[in-house]
Amino acid sequence: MNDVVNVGGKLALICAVAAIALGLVNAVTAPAIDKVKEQQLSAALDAVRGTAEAGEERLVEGEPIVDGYYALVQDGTSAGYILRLTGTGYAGDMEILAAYRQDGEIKAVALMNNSETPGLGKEAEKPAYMEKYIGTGAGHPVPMNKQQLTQEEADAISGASITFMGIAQALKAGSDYVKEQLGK
Amino acid sequence: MSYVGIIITFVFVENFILTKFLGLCPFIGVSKNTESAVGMGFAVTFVTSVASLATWAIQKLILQPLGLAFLQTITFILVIAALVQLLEMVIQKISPSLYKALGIYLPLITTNCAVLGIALIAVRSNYNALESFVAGFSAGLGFLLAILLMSTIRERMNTEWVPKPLRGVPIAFITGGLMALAFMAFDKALLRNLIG
Amino acid sequence: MLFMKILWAFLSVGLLGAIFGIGLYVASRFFAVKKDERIQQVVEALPGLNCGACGFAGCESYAEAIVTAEDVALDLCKPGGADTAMKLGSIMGKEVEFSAEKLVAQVHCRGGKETAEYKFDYEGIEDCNAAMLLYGGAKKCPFGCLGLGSCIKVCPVDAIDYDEDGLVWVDRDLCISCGKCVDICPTGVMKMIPYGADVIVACNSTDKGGVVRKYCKVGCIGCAKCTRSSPDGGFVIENFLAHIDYSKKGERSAALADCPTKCIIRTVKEVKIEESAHPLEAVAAQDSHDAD
Amino acid sequence: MGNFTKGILKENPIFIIMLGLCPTLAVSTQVVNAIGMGVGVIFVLLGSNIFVSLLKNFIPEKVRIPSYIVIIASFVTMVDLFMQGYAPSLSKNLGVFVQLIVVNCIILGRAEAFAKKSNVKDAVLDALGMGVGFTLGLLLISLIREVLGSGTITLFAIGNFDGVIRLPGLSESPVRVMALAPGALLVIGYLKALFNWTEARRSKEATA
Amino acid sequence: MKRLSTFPKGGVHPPGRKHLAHSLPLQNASIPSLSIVPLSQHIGSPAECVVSVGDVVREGMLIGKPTGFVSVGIHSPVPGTVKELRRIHLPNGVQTDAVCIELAGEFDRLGKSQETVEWENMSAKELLDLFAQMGIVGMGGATFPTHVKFSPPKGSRVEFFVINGVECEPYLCADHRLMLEKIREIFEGLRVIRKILDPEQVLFAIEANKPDAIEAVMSYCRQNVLDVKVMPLHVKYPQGDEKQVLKALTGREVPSGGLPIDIGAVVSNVGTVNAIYEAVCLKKPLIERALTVSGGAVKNPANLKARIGTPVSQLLEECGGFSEMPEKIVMGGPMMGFTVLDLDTPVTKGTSGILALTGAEIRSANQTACISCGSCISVCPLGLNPRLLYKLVDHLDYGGAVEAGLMDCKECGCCGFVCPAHIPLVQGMRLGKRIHLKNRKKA
Amino acid sequence: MIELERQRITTSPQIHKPISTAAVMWAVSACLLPAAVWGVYSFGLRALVVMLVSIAAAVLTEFGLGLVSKRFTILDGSAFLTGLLVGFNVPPAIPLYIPVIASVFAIAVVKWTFGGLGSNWMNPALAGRVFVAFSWTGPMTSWTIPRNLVDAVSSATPLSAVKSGLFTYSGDAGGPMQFLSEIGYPHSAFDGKVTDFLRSVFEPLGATIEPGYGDLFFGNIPGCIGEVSAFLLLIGTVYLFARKIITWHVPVSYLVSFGGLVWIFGGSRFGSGAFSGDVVFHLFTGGLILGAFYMATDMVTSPLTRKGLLIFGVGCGFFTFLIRFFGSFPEGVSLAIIIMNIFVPLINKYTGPKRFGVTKKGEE
Ligand SMILES: Cc1cc2nc3c(=O)[nH]c(=O)nc-3n(C[C@H](O)[C@H](O)[C@H](O)COP(=O)(O)O)c2cc1C
Ligand SMILES: Cc1cc2nc3c(=O)[nH]c(=O)nc-3n(C[C@H](O)[C@H](O)[C@H](O)COP(=O)(O)O)c2cc1C
Ligand SMILES: Cc1cc2nc3c(=O)[nH]c(=O)nc-3n(C[C@H](O)[C@H](O)[C@H](O)COP(=O)(O)O)c2cc1C
Ligand SMILES: Cc1cc2nc3c(=O)[nH]c(=O)nc-3n(C[C@H](O)[C@H](O)[C@H](O)CO)c2cc1C
Ligand code: SF4
Ligand code: SF4
Ligand code: SF4
Ligand code: SF4
Ligand code: FES
Repeated sequence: MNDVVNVGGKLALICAVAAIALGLVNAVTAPAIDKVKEQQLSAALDAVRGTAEAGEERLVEGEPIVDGYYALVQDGTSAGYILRLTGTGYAGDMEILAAYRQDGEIKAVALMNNSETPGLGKEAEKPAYMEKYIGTGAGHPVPMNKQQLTQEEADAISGASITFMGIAQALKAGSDYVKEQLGK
Repeated sequence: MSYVGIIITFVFVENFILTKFLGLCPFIGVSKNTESAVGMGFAVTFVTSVASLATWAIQKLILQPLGLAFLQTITFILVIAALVQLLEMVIQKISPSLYKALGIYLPLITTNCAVLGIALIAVRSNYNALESFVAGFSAGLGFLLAILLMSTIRERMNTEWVPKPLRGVPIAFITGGLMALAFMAFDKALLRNLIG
Repeated sequence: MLFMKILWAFLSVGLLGAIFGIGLYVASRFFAVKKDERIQQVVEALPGLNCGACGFAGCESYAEAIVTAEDVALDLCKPGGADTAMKLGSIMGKEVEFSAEKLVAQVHCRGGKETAEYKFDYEGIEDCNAAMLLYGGAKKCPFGCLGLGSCIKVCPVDAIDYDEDGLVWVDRDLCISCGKCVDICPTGVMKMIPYGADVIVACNSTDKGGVVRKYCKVGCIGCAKCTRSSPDGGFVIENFLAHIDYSKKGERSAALADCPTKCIIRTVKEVKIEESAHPLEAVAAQDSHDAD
Repeated sequence: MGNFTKGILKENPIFIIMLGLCPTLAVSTQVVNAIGMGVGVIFVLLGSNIFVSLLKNFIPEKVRIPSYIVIIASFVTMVDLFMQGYAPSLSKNLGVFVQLIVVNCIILGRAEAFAKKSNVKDAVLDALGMGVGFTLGLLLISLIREVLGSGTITLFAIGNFDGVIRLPGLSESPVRVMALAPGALLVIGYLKALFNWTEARRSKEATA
Repeated sequence: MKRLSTFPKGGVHPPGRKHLAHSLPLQNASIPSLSIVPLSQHIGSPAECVVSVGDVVREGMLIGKPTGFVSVGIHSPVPGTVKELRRIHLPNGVQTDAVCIELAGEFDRLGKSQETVEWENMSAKELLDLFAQMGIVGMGGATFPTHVKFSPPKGSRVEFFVINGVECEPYLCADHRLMLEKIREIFEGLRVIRKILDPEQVLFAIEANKPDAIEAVMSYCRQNVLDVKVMPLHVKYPQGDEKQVLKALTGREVPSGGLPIDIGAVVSNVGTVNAIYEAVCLKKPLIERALTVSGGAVKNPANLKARIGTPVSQLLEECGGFSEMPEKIVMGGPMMGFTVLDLDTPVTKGTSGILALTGAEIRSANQTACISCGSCISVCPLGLNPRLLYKLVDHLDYGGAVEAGLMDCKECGCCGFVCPAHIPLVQGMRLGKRIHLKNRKKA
Repeated sequence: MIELERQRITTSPQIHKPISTAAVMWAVSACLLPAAVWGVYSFGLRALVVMLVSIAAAVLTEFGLGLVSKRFTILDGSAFLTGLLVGFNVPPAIPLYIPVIASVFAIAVVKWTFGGLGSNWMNPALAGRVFVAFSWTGPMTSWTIPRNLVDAVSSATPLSAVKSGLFTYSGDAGGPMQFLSEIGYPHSAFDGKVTDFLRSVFEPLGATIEPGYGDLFFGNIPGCIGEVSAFLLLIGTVYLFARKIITWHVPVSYLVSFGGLVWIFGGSRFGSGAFSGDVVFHLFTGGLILGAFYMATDMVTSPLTRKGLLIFGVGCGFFTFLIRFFGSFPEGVSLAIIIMNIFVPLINKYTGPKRFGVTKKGEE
């Protein structure tokens, strides 16, 4: 019996001490971690919201691509939406934030979390990459395949057209969502 | 994701050895001959299956309700270590022949990245209990596949005159590298196209 | 809030720890299986070369035999030598005597492309035993080294290689005395000598001197000059071939110098000395070199 | 001192003992990851070696492994939490491999092979040596992989410098596979062969 | 036409080149002035020399007496004096003492008419003893003492006795000639064998490339109303091997490591049967044999009856020497035979041919590493993996090779013949077997 | 007296089949020649330069490594063949450093690391190709318009045009050839004649023939230098079969299993249900013919026995189908073959020959 207590108790003791220590460390780091998360989100929103203000996030249920949206307000009037989208890239899902005008035209896009290949799909993280989508969605269709791009643009995505098509598909779905669900 | 999807993911697309780099120490260490490689593969499969189920329970029943996510690492590894040790003792007692086949590998598995790795990945992917189990099982299968193929190739290398400095571990790594090159065919996009 | 969290952490992990601790303890009592710890100790004490010189399948099986069987000698590991035998003795609690000097292998032949005669050009597997299948090898001398390197292949520690003359030579410092090369050598030209041996008679031919002269320039012709030049060197002629009894510790450099076919050579490769007028001087220089 | 230096070359955990391979290969895509991982491992090694050697008489034999693992896991969690809070991008790059330091074979290996038999001072030296050896090995591998596979050398961002040194030419069209899974295995395979070769030459020369 | 049977798996079709000699009748080769008679010409323990230098010997006199059961006597092929005892290396690797006999004196048999001996009232045991006395061994190549082979273990039953007239080796025609010219003797020998073994069925196997021999044997059987089944076989090397010929004839497989008797069969070469006739009916020991001298480099190929101990050089000379320089002198057939180093090498009881081959016939090329083409596997009649066996032997894993079937290898040479990498596979097999036997003896 | 100049002393057999490694390798190289000439004709001298550079890189690497290990092996032709096949497997406009790296990788890493000729377990040329294809995806998928399609604007290969085009396509083309016609994929003048001929033969039988098969079969399409002309590649195999250098097992099982899968499942992409895939299109596009007859048949990296070869071929067919139809790369042949290379030792282990006189029972 003594032995049981010796063995079990000692392991329990080590565990418990460890747990307390971790609890304390957690208490120190938890606020920092939360702050990091907030900062990341607001930085991302800043990147696409332009001069407008973003409201609270609303979650969207039952949509495969659109996960949530923020209403944009400029000078007191509604200036469109920022959508949180999930696209499928070469190496799994990609998180996309895109700002739309109320008529569904794309104003700004940013690629967030993704695991695309550096040098290929990851190039889409660069703001310049998204230029081909900007201004499409309402008057012009979102470019969906290479044939709809200029030769220069097509060369730039050579070897990474899956990423390109994945983003395009997500943006188009977002645009449609704005037009059909939010625009009214 | 469907169960088939999980299986394909962990056997091919995210093969623990060839794309995720989890469990390399036993992969290199125990792949010299087919027999022990297969033994190791089955042992790992067994442990990953049980461990991912057990850690799922810990996560859902203790850590999440109590808001103790930061204790994930410590509780998971504790469970795994205890599980493996228990398993070793039980097998040794109940089936000496199985112990003879698996026993020597079991202690190695405690510190096998694959086991903790699948537990953490299953939690991060928000799998339910059965999905966690299937994920653990298929991660083990992926390991088994990789180590079996590796061992047959290494057995073949035993009868070739591989340059001296490259013999043994280096050639195992390079073989693994070439296998990984071929396994790059199995990417996420393939998985998505295949199962929608 | 913070306090509650830490309390929960304390309680849950502590409890897990307690459960596993007790569980493992109980389990270990239930499922305990006895094992002899000494096997592992013996394995660790052995060099782990798995060379098989002990006569067992490998270090591990020797260890198991030592611990489980009563009458297995503790001094069978040749690579380990005296040190290992002592260690095993202390693990097993037995007295071990191990006195023999370390033996190393060496090729007793210097007949090569320039010095020896050949019957034909050998074509086939690079393996001395394979060459033996065809008229006992391509060399006219049936006792010499065939030079196809079976011993090189078999040596577990790469102690054997071709030297600068293209002849097979054992590096005595790398040799672990496992005897595998002696086993595999088809002509018996690879023999064990004491590590400290200063010279060897580098010939294995028991043919009469006249016959030897016909097929090899550096063969032993059994002229017995060595026995006269270095009477305390332990030289013995047997079947027209000189042997050295290494238990005699007398000087042997005179024999080395006098051997008419120069088949007595040093076991440590000589530093190449510039062409000197008298071969004897070269030898003397070498001797003084050895001394310091 | 020998306890420190042995880990760097003679018993380098990566190239000689061949342990802790998973993180070595997984995070060696960028130099900065290697440094981060290395620091994390050194911290955990230090902590676990100290505590194991301190508690060597306290811990019962039957629960030796679980106890060591709990100690190790605690330090790992600390590293993890601090990284998440104060080095978020590094934390993201390293992914699960921070948590997987727990099972990094080096750490339990050192606890078992060294710390449990040694005093605190030796344990610290051993931990530092092994940790530094691990980090150097990791650095070497990641340097090769990043230069070949991305044409860059990624360090820390300071001020205006974004932390990335780009090699002209190579960074435009790198040998991308070297940054991917096969590259990791090939690089460590050839490095190990190089080690074997130099080792063999050294021992040949030593006896000659 | 009915499809001729053959063994199903493996085998090769080397260029036959039998036309060089198959229509040439057997001739007596000239008697050598110096006969070199090795004491070990058979499998088993060598004979013990019973003469010494200077002794005068008569034709057919015993000069080496059998030592043990698996051994046979050696006889002087010529009358003469013993000049010396010499240590010689036979091409097949055997080192043995040989008795050198200088021709002198008078022949007891040569040129004299032979009377036939009554043997019907001899018992099987007496006949077998006679075989050993007369030095009868298998003439199909293995030179295994026939009296041993004909003493099947108790309880086994001889269902088939097979006369092996396959002669599948290229170039060789000696058996072919025997079947044409000595048919009566062969069937007389068969009567002796029937008395010893009492087989249920006698099969006569001949490959289809010897239609005249098939015809001759068939018509002889028909005329004499003999209960012998003549079986023409589809041509494929190595059909003459007893395992393959039995598979082709009966469909049964001699088990690995087993003997023909395990499936109720005994196989003998036609030459052996002829030798049995001569030994039993003419009381003539085995002192000469039929062989073929052929090859692209031989001026006048021939089928000869040569005395044991005749040097190779003399036979080549008798055939007119070389029309061009040969690359190899081969003793035996080209698939299993051995190259000759010394032209003094004598004919032995197992010598079925002497070939002088040109480079164009040999077709050698540089050896490279194995390219895993699998040809060797598909031609090995014994279902072995020669490539694997060779590699294991090359890596000194003799145990592994034996486990993979090394000891089954008949050294038929099919694998070496087809290997595009020109790897000396057969040498590897022989090396492996030799080392394995050495290791086993030691253990 | 008989005199001899020099006797050769060897073990049996004393004669040999007239075949050697070098003869095999050079014969395969020679059989590839027509396709190489076509590549140069179709894509210009640049294609010749690419092939010469890859061959030179491969042979020099072989020579260098041969020096290190004291073996002189370049005359056995295997390095030449590997280099040639690397050149065959890259686009004509490739920057030259890429085929050089592919060849060096093939010879140094895939072949000599394991001990040189015969010791490698993965197809060197294909591994080299895949290595560079994954590293320089862009240049490895940038095609040159062939000579006979001068007026074409797009330079996509038929396979990649179909694959990327289908991504957003919602019509009902009925099959890949119709789809290509719909998006205006160009045809050569020669193809018109072939189509007319085919129509005259098959239309009376009730079949409709799309234009373009002639270009596919004879090689008027963009693609890798050596892979485009299925016709000339097949011509070369006649000799290989006649000399028994390759056997039917791998190509047939490969093509049949792949064709079968295409036939069964290939139509669903076009909404035409099972058993309607366009087998002909898939057989003659991409590197399938080159792969099935010249690369999957590499003896070193394929199984040893007939049974093994059949399994290997079926595996190649399966993976080619999987990657072509579901993977992210338009082409699947090279990856499929090197994936199956991994399985070869396993296949060999379980498809050894049946030993004579050994029964299952006796074996234990
Ligand atoms: C190592 C590797 C990484 C890849 N990464 C990406 C990627 O990040 N994004 C992508 O769209 N495709 C990626 N691909 C997929 C291929 O490049 C794919 O064939 C290509 O996108 C289609 O060809 P195209 O863009 O020339 O039409 C990758 C392929 C490989 C081999
Ligand atoms: C050691 C040994 C023992 C043999 N014992 C017998 C035997 O008992 N009965 C028998 O019929 N043949 C026996 N043989 C003969 C073989 O069956 C076979 O005829 C001989 O090896 C020659 O066959 P080959 O010319 O096909 O190689 C024996 C052969 C050897 C080598
Ligand atoms: C590869 C091979 C080929 C053989 N070819 C023949 C042959 O053509 N004719 C023959 O009589 N024996 C041949 N033999 C020998 C037979 O196996 C068998 O030993 C012989 O027929 C037995 O008769 P014997 O003991 O009278 O020689 C061959 C053996 C081997 C291994
Ligand atoms: C029929 C045949 C096909 C071959 N195919 C290839 C090939 O696809 N790739 C290659 O590198 N070598 C090939 N070779 C050459 C050679 O076998 C190859 O370089 C070896 O794999 C090198 O060990 C081939 C050889 C033959 C005989
Ligand atoms: S010593 Fe013996 S084994 Fe070594 S090369 Fe000489 S003959 Fe061969
Ligand atoms: S030289 Fe001979 S005895 Fe010495 S280690 Fe090598 S094989 Fe063993
Ligand atoms: S020599 Fe041996 S291995 Fe080769 S084919 Fe003949 S029986 Fe088979
Ligand atoms: S025939 Fe020669 S090259 Fe072909 S597999 Fe056999 S050993 Fe290798
Ligand atoms: S570090 Fe050893 S298994 Fe991952």
